[in-house]
Amino acid sequence: MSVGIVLVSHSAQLAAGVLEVAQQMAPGVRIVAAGGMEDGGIGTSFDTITAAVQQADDGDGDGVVLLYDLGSGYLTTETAVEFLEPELGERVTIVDTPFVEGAVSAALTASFGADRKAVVSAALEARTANGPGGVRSVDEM
Amino acid sequence: MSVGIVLVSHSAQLAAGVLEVAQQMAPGVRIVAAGGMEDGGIGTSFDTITAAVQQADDGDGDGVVLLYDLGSGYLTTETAVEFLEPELGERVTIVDTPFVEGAVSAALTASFGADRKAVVSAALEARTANGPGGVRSVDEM
Amino acid sequence: MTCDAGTVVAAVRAAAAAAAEHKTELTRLDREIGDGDHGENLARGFTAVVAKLDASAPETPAAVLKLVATTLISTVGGASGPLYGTAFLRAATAIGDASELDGALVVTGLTAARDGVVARGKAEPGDKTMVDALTPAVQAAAAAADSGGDAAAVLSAAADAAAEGAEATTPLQARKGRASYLGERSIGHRDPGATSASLLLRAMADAAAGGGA
Amino acid sequence: MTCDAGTVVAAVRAAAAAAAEHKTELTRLDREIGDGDHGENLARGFTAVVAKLDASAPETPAAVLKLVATTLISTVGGASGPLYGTAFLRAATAIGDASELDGALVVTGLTAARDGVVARGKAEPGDKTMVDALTPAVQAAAAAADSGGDAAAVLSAAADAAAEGAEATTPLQARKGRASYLGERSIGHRDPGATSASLLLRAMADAAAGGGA
Ligand SMILES: Nc1ncnc2c1ncn2[C@@H]1O[C@H](COP(=O)(O)OP(=O)(O)O)[C@@H](O)[C@H]1O
Ligand SMILES: Nc1ncnc2c1ncn2[C@@H]1O[C@H](COP(=O)(O)OP(=O)(O)O)[C@@H](O)[C@H]1O
Ligand SMILES: [Mg+2]
Ligand SMILES: [Mg+2]
Ligand SMILES: [Mg+2]
Ligand SMILES: [Mg+2]
Repeated sequence: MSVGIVLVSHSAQLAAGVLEVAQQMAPGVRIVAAGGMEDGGIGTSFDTITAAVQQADDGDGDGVVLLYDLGSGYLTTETAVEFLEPELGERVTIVDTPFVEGAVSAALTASFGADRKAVVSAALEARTANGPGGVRSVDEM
Repeated sequence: MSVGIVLVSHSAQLAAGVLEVAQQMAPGVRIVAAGGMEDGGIGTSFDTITAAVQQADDGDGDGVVLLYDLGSGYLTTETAVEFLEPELGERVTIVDTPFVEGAVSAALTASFGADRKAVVSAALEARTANGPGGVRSVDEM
Repeated sequence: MTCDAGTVVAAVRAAAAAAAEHKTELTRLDREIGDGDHGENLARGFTAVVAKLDASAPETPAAVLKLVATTLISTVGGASGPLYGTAFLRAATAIGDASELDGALVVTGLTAARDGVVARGKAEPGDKTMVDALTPAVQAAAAAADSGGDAAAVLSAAADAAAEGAEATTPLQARKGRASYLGERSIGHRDPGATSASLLLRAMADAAAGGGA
Repeated sequence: MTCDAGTVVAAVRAAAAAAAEHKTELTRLDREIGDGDHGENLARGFTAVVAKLDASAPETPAAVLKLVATTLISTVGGASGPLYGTAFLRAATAIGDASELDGALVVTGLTAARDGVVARGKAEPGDKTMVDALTPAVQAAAAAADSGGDAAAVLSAAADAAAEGAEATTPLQARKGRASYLGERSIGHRDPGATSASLLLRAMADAAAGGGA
């Protein structure tokens, strides 16, 4: 049906919150939160990420885009992706982009039925909170 | 003591999660979450933001840096800042930067006792999740 | 026919009724190009406004508008909260302590309201926002006042123009607000905020014409 | 003195004891230039490893290392989990189905482990990471094997070099991992991961020398 999205975070609350905000704008998309360790502590979980990718994959070959919140989350994410069945692993892309902003863009783009490349591209273009204001350089302070 | 940080989000969970992650790296900093509406729903709350800024301000004149998660949150944030006592309002800066990444950088920088300008500058420089990997352009897919 | 504080209260109550009545429609529009909460946001805000009006009796038109402003800012929860809140607040400031509004003062208030929305949200006409309802509303209001219209007539002209402006947002591409995340996909959908602006103006105009019950 | 699966199990149990013993120290180091969890992370991981070893008896050195790898990857929760996990996994693959490790095979395993950490984390020597302990360890191990050292001697040489390498991270500026967020402020603090790498190697070397009880 559409590209799935996995939100890898060090915090269960953070992942759940981003899911909540992104899902509101893209109700039909499979977004799965993979936040925190299994005991609820702060950290990333290989098993949680693995299960999340399997859940986000629609089985139709559209694949899954993973976003992570902080550099050290990438290591667990990449490891989890490497351990997936190759057939699933090869339709998964991990993106280095701002977490919240990338997630909202990715989810919206996925909701239009875009392919994985377009979803990744949208995630990569999301760069700031993007309000009608807020300083963008210290000279504006 | 140090610059305070307010995390304005449409989701209470999202703000609390970012606080959790940023606080872990910067335990001494006054970080206050202002997420969701007062009834717990998704949205931003003028009153919650106002209270958060007052709480984040240390009273020593170091001021407060506000980050918001999505453009529409800026509008409520700016309005709340305009309604503050001018004496407090003038030592507050709203920054347009990626929410999670900016928050971690801002919190860390504030933990070193940096001034508000340096904290804003650090927040603005935080641009991606910054892992040792993750695609940075669709050509890498 | 006078437009005193009581009339303004009646107009605001009518606006609240309109927000409640059109809640589902506004949310449906926002679901197409936003996050699907605009109807709920406004209904929540105006329910709170009515509760405040039930509990107090502001003595001037400006005091009524100020109460509306602060209540919407505190309760709406979406972009439209600070936007409408700023609109009502600027209108209140602009009309000063007048005890009655004539056509010219309504124009003054509406102009300040629109300018407040622009100052807050930085949208220009054509960006597919409530500004696209409010800007023609201000122009039509000014024309109606110039030809001697009273407060109700000016509001009515504003409401008509706002309805056309809202309608005309359909083919536009959004450049501000959440709908702008959709890029070209925002084309072909009517803007929820422009629509609510026209509905609120229509309700207030009708109430003002009714004499402020 | 042989280094069979039993010896490797003993070495891993010793590493687990070292992780528990140095938990507070490692966390303290990580609090200076990270998020203050490295000791807890490793202790959690190695506690799970010991539980797995209590419940099963892997038959080859590689099988032991593989069990350590998958357990650390699943339980550590921080960057060091996939890094150490990848290290143990690559070492297991590199030593193949050998039933005993001689000095040369230990070098093979250590080299693969270090290469795995580099492949995973993209850190170079001097980036103030565990690579700064592992790279000198590999070099010293190779030298010890060249001069005829057995498994225990090779591991001991590796541990000594790792300790020096960890010590030498203090003046470096971090360029990978969380400490890199600190920029110049990471200078003057010893890297937690380099420190844990040296402590784990020391514990394993001592256990291997003891003959694998
Ligand atoms: N920057 C802006 N300037 C003017 N109007 C805006 C702006 N951003 C959003 N709007 C208006 O607000 C409406 C959406 O309101 P609402 O759904 O209540 O808020 P949110 O987008 O936060 O959920 C849009 O349809 C648009 O008319
Ligand atoms: N990209 C990397 N390459 C090599 N080692 C790294 C890398 N990132 C982190 N490390 C090592 O991991 C250690 C931190 O581990 P730990 O505290 O368990 O993880 P986290 O930083 O996720 O909390 C660092 O001290 C460093 O030695
Ligand atoms: Mg909305
Ligand atoms: Mg909303
Ligand atoms: Mg750590
Ligand atoms: Mg950690």
